[in-house]
Parts: sequence; structure tokens; C-alpha cells
Amino acid sequence: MMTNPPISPALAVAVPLLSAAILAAVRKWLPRVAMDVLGLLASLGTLAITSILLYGSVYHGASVYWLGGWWPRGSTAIGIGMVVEPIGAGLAVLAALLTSLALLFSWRFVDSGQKHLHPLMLIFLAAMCGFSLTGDLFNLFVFFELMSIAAFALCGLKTEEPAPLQGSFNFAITNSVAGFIVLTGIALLYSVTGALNMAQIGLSIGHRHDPLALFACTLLFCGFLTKAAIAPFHLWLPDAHAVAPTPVCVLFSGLMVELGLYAVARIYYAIFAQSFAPHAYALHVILFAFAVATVLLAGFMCYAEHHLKRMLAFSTVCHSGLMLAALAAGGPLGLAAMMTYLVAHAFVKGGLFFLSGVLLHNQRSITERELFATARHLPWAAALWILGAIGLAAAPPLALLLGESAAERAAELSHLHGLSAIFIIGGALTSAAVLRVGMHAFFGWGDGALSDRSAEIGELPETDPEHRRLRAYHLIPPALCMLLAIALFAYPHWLHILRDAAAAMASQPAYLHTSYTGRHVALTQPSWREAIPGAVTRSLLALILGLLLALSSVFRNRLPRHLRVGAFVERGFHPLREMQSGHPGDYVLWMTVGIAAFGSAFMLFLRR
Amino acid sequence: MPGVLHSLPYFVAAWLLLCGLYGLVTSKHLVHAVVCLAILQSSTYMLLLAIGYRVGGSAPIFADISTSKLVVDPVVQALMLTDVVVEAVVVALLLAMVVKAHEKSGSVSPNDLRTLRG
Amino acid sequence: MMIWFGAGLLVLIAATGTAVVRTRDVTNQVLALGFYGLLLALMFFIFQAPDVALSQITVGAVALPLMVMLAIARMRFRDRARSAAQASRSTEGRND
Amino acid sequence: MTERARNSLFFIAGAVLLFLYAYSALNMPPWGSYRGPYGDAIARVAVYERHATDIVNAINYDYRGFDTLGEEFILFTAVLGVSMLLRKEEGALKRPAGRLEDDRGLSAAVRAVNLPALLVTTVFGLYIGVHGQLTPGGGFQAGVILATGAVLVYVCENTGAFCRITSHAIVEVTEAFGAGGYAIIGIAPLLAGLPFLCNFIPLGTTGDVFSSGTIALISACVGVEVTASFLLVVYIYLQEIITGAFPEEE
Repeated sequence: MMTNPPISPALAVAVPLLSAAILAAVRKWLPRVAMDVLGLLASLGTLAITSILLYGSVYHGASVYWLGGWWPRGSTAIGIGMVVEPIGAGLAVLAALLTSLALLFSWRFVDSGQKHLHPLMLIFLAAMCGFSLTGDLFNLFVFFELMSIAAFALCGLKTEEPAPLQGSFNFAITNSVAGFIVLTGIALLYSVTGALNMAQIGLSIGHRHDPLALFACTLLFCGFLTKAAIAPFHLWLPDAHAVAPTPVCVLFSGLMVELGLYAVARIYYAIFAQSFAPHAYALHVILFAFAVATVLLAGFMCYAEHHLKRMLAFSTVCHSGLMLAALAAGGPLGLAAMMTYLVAHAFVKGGLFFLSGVLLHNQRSITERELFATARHLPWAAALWILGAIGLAAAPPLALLLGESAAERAAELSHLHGLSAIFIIGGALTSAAVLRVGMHAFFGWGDGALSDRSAEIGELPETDPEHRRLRAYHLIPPALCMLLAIALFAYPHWLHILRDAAAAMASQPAYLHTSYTGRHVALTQPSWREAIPGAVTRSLLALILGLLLALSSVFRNRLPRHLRVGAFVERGFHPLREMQSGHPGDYVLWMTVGIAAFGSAFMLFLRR
Repeated sequence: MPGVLHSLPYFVAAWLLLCGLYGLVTSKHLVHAVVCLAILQSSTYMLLLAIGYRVGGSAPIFADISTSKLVVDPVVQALMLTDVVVEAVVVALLLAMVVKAHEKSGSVSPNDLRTLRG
Repeated sequence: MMIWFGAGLLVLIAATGTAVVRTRDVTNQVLALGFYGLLLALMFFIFQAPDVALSQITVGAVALPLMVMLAIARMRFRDRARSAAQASRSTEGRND
Repeated sequence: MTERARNSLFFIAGAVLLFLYAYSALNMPPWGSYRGPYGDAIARVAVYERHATDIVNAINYDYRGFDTLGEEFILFTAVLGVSMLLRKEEGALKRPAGRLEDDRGLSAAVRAVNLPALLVTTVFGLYIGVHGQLTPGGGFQAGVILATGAVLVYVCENTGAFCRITSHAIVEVTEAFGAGGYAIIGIAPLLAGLPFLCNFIPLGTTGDVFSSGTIALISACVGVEVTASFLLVVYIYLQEIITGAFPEEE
């Protein structure tokens, strides 16, 4: 049965864009409260639109929407098609939800420039929606750029300090280079296929497996992996997060970074699946190697940071690496694992960033040393913070566990070893860092906090100094995020939808069929329920390891010298710190090295 | 088309990409870095234009030629137009950041962008 | 014949691009950038892309260098204003 | 990282990258032998379907109009970003105590050339814009040319005139109007049950100034937006220099 989307998916882009244009035009004459109300309304409207799209795609099947009514002629797509299937539509819903929460959090007090915050947030939202719904490769690039430009501007919102400008400059340089790399990849593919629609490119490439296809794939992957902050393309991320206002960080860490991984998965399965099929295992091993490097590097850096936002930023890099590892586990199950993990992680990390914003608002500081023992009067924040730490270790009762168990099952099926170890290490290190900060800030345990150079930059509070009181709209967003992460675990009915959608996304013929005919292809894959008990054991192990590490760090002076593991790791490793030099030239250099490494690995191992 | 020229524009595009990267890596002045980014961008123009070119094709404008005439690819030209705008826009935004950074710290050297180290 | 002219132009563009990157003085670099933009526009024109050539002339050869110039001018203005303010402050200090 | 280490690492990685790029380029179709099918499929039918003779603009504003919608908002966002980054901060603006030299003593000859030049630029810009669907040009190019005309006023005439042209608030609203107008043209056909960005007005006679339906309309919106954006960016950069005032620093 052929279905049409219940409403035009283009509205998910056009409505926030139009609202942004109107808000930008009238912002000089409107009071702040009106901007907040209108911004929130526009964002909720987008949430409604995307929810209708998601509902339609779940209950009536995937569909395609040709903008301007330009249906394909024969096998040639002459217009731009938007493919509405549960995964893309679900990501759009997630974007609208997080943006609404972020706008609620910034209600009245968060510095908004000259009310620039609201239109920029709405444009950012529109770009994320377009990015997840489009079925056209060049259109993907356009929304990639729109998302980047809005993000650069949002990142530099706090212009009173020099640090934000440096952070956003590094962010802008690296991500612009990534954009041009992506465009080069698109052009190379266009030269041999003469197509821009992803399904058509996939059809046209078929089994073609020459240096051109490999290099184009390298460029596309590297460009989107820069957004996804996979080592060595990740260096911009901590700088950008350290300086961006809290509600913006929530969107960056919660979704923007992960959309890079979504694009990699989409391109891999829609375009190169057939071409790489004989070499799938080698490709997965290469992706896994990059994921492992990312997890180790970012995990240790995360524990060595004392600036809350930088610490959470490195934790995002680490978890982005884990998601790539899940994708590398291969097949529809690996994809389902990545998407499950992505959704759960968005809520947990969003909640943690909101809480760091609460601390910044209430305590006027964001470094661990200054926060020491100052937040004892915030028990609910402490509870949510600890919950976040449990979530990062992928322990129950948060939904990250579901993703982890699926990833382990997928790795088992594809004989990829070492995935569980990586999840334990990444989970232990990131949850240990969050627990350590919690013990210091909320409980005041131990012998005072260490610090490091970048933590001492200091960050001006982003809210009006007159208002240190916490209000409901500070509490609701983090609490809602954590609650949703728990609810997703407690009511796992959504998993069967995601499982089947992932099966359809991972099948090139299914995607091709849906893109051209607008007809739903019903695919399904088995549940991974039996993998959950094992994952619970492993995640509890990660949590205990994290707890021990955090305790050995907090009570370092009461331990014998050779047991001070935490303090040793906390001091950080010099070469890793040096890599994070803050110099845009270095960041571009590491990107070049990354592309060269990725490309050589492809040429060497995928050519036989 | 003489054989030596088969891949010339692609090589030039690759060269420009590398030039842009080299400039960005070694830059000592933020404005210089931004200009290098523009050079890097122009590599994509070169590539797109070369891909859509057809020997003997005319411009895809049928104001005074017959619609049956052989034309070069109009799609890459549409993509290039988008690309030109993106370039100008990225440069404008980056320059604004440089100007502001200069106002705040009085320096335009990337070596001084070091408060975010480590 | 035309194609050789085009090929020569491509090589010239590669050389000019290298020169723009190698020019470390930003004021000179702006001039080189404007010239580079014009060369690109010429190339677009020769290879049958008049639409892009027109935008390239307006953006690449005029708007882009103009923006860089404006940014440099604004930074110079700040520098001058800053040193002027410092100078006046130091003379005031001496009078006290 | 020392400069030496940075350079040597770059040369190794860059050489590998250059090799990979060149190696893959050898597998591309030779230069000058574009094979289609996308471009040819559109070039064959666009004149009949859209009554536009400039196929590039037909693609930009219709077949792939959604890209251009994104592109216009990229421009819009960047201008918003520039105005945010270079906003005047709170606190009194202060003229510097020392004298700043004014290097804008212009000869009468320059001013004599100015008015005709401005006229020519404006007429040329409008011409380019109006004939976008027929001949090379269109809203984007026209916008930049028109804005350049206003910059000419600044260069050759006085700053007062430039400030009058670029009265900040009005230009900002105009810009938002252009960008929002594009989105509205996209949404409007939905009300009639047509797909997003579908043409919903009569196509007219091919070759006419008022032909090609939404293409001309969108081109006009883009022209308005680009003119306003470019003016705004120039104005924002010049603001401080024109007023000669900047916020006091510690």
C-alpha cells in the first residue's frame, strides 16, 4: 500500500524557519518574556508536526515526499525527496523536544545576546529536522551547513569573554573544513553516478568498488565523523562545549554530535552497502578501531577534567565512540543498538548539562574546585546527578542499558571481539568522573578537589546576577530528561518499532524501494532480550569500577600511595592534554592526519 | 580532449584543497586562516565545474539557442551557486569572530588562542 | 585551442591559489584574493557557467575582499583608538 | 606542538591525502565528458515545464528549491550571527580622547563619477534581477550588485547618506521579510493541497519578464534578502568606524 505522509515533512523545516525570521524581525520591539513565549510556542509547534510525522510513519509505514511535486522520471530523481521513516522522524521529534526543554530552561534569565538566542535556536532546530528527514545527499550537506552556521553563532553568544570566541572559532574552522570535505565527496560520487538522491546513488554505484568509491566514502565519513567528534576529528568539541551557553550545550551533546553518526549510518547503508558487502568485516574493524581510540582517549581526558562542561563534553566524545562501536558491530542489530543508545544518551547527557547549568546559575561557578561542598542544599539535583552517573555506566534503570545489550549481542553475532571491554572502560571512566564531581559538589566529601589549567579560565555566569534562586523551569528540564530515560527503560515497547525501522534502514533494497515508490517495506529482526542479563552484570561492574575510581580520587590522602589510582588518572596524561592545544592549525592538522589514515586504511584493507 | 588533460582539473582541485589545508595549519594570523579557508572552498568549485563540463556543450540557457542543443550540466552550476553563498557566509561569520577576538584580547595570532588548552 | 587556453587558466589558478596561501601579509593577501576571484570567474565564464561567473564576480572578487578589508580596517581602528586612549591616559597621569 | 613537528606531520599526511585524491581522480570520467543523467533530464524538460530559459535558475528556485531555502537561511543566520558577535555592548560609548585622523578627503572628480556609477549599478542590478529566469543572473546576483551600489555611496559620498540608506531596523526587517517570504511561498501551495514549493501561479509566456511563476517570485525574495543582508554586514562592520565611538575598556 502506498502512503503519503500525514502532513508535509517540509513543514518541520519551514515552520521553525519562518518563526525564526519573524522573531528576528520583531525582536527589537518585543520584551524578553514575549520572545520566550513565542520561541517556545514555535518549538512546541514543530514538536507537534514531527510527532504527527512519527506517528504516521509508525502506524502507516514509511513514505516519501517529493518537494515541488517533482516525482522521479524513470530511475532519475529530478527533485528533492524527503523520506519519512521512524528513525529519521524520531530524531526530528527528539530535536524538537530537546529544543523545547532548552528554551524552557533559558526562560527569562539566560543571556540571549540582543534576543538573538531564540531565532538562532529555531534555525538550529529546523536544520536538525531537515538533516534527519532528507533523502538527498546535497540537501543533507545544505542542512549540515545550516546546522553548523547556527551552531557557530550560538556558541559565541557570550561575547563578553575572550574564551567563547576562541572556542567558536576553532569549532567554525574545523566544521567548515568538514563541510567542504563532505562536498568534495558528494561531487566525486556525482561524477560517476550523475545523481544526488541517496537511493539513486546507491542504485547507480551498485557493486562498483574502485578507488574513487573508496575515496568518496572516506571523505563523506570523515566529514560527518568530524561532526560526530570521533578521534582524531574530535578536538573542536570540548572547546565548543566549554564556552557555549548551557541550553545550547544540551542540543550540541544531546543530538547534533549524534546526527553525524546518523549520517554515517545512513550513507553507509543507503549508498555503499552493496559495494562494501564483500568487505563488510574489514570496514567494521576499521570503524571499530577508530571507536576504540576515541573511547580510550576521551575517557581518560574526561576523568582528567575539572571544568564541568568540558568534562561532560569529553564524556560525549567517549559515548559517541561507543555509539560508533555499536554501529561497527554491524548489521541491523548494530544499527538498532546505536539508535537505542543515541536516544537514551540524549536524555541522560541533556539532563547532566541542564544540571551543570543549574549549578552555574545557583553557585556562579562551573569548576569543581570552586563548587566543592557548595551544593549541599540541592538534594534533588544531587539525586538527578547520581542518576546521570548511573546512566553513563549503562546500568539499570536507565535506557542506555538496552542499547549496550543490543551492541553486545550484535558484536557476538559478527564475531567482533572486545566490544564489551570498551563499553565497560568507557562507562566506568565517564561515570567515575560524574560521580567524583557529585561527591565533591553535592556531598563535600574528601580532601578538596584538584584542578587543571583549563578549568581555571573561569566562566562568567550566563544568567542575571540578581537572580540566583532556582525556579521550576530550572528543575523541570533535567528531571524530565532523567524521567524519560527511565521511562524508556521501564516501557520498552518502543524497541520493536525501532528494531524494525533499523532493519529497514540497514537494508539497501528496502530503502531504495521506499525512496522510489513511497511504499513501506515491512522488515523485522529478532529481539535481543536474552542479552540483557549479561549486560546488567557488565554495566554494574562498570558502575562499581567507576565508584571505586571516584572514591580513590576523592579520599586520595587517606589511601596508601600505591592505591591512589584515581588521583593518578585525574592528573591526566601530558600528551593527551597537549593534543588539546586550542590552536586551530593543530586541529586541522589532526583532521588531515585522520583523513589520510582513514583513506589509507580503506585503500589497503578494502581493496582485495 | 588531449589525453594529458583528462584529469587536469581534478588534480588542480586536489592541489587547491591541500593548499587550503596547508595555509590553515601553518597560519599565524587569523584573517590569513580565514582567507585560506576560502581557497580550500574554491577547490570544490573547480571539481564541480570540471565534473559537469562537456566538450562542445553550451551554457544551459535556452534564451537564444534551441532546446535540442548539447549543453553542459546545469545541476552542478546550481550546486556551485549554493556553494558560493556558503563560502561568503562562512567567511563573514569567521571574520566577525576574528574582529571580536581581537577586540577582547588585542591579538590576531592563533598562538594566543590558548586559554582553552588542555 | 580553446581547451589549451582553459588548461592554462587552470594551472594559473593553481599557482595563484598557492600564492594567496603563501602571502603572509594580510593586506597583500586581500589583493591576491581579489585577483584569484576574478580568475575563477573567468574560468566559470569560459567553461559555460555564466550564472556562477556572475555571482563569483560579485561575491568572490568584490564582496569577499571587501569584507576582509572591512574587518582589517575595523581592527586597525581599534588598535589606533586603543593606543590613542593609552597615550591620553598617560599624559593625564603625568599632569596629576 | 612545535612548528617543526606540525609542518613535518602535515607534509606526510598531506602527501598521502594528495596521493589518494589523485589516485581516485584517475577513475573519474575524463574531463569534458559529462554523462548525465540528472542534468540532461532537467535540461530537456525545464523550458516546457517551467517556462524558464535559464535552466540553472529553474533548478535553483524550483527543482531543487529546498536547497536554496536552506541556503537563504544560511545567509540569514550568518547575518544574525555577525550582528550578535559585533553587537554594541552595554555601557556608555565613548569617543577616544586622542584625535583620530580622518583619511576620507575625496576629490571632486571622484564625486562627479559617483552619481552616474551609482545609477548604472542600480539599473544593472535591477535588470539582472528581473531577467533571472531568462538570462544569467537572478535574485542573488542582483542583490549583491544593488548592495554594492550602496557601498559606493559610502566610499564616494558621505557617511551620513550611507547611514540613511541602511537605517538599521528597517534593513533588518526587510531582510527577515525576504527570507520569511521564501518560506511562505513554500508553504502557500500546501493550502491548495499542492506539494511544498510547488508552482501555484500562472506560468506566463516563455521569454516574458513575468513568466515562470514562482521562480520569478522566489528570485525577487532572494534579491531583497541578499541586498539587505549584505548592507547589514557592511553597516555592522563600519558602525564603529563611522561613529568613531567604542565602549570604554578597563
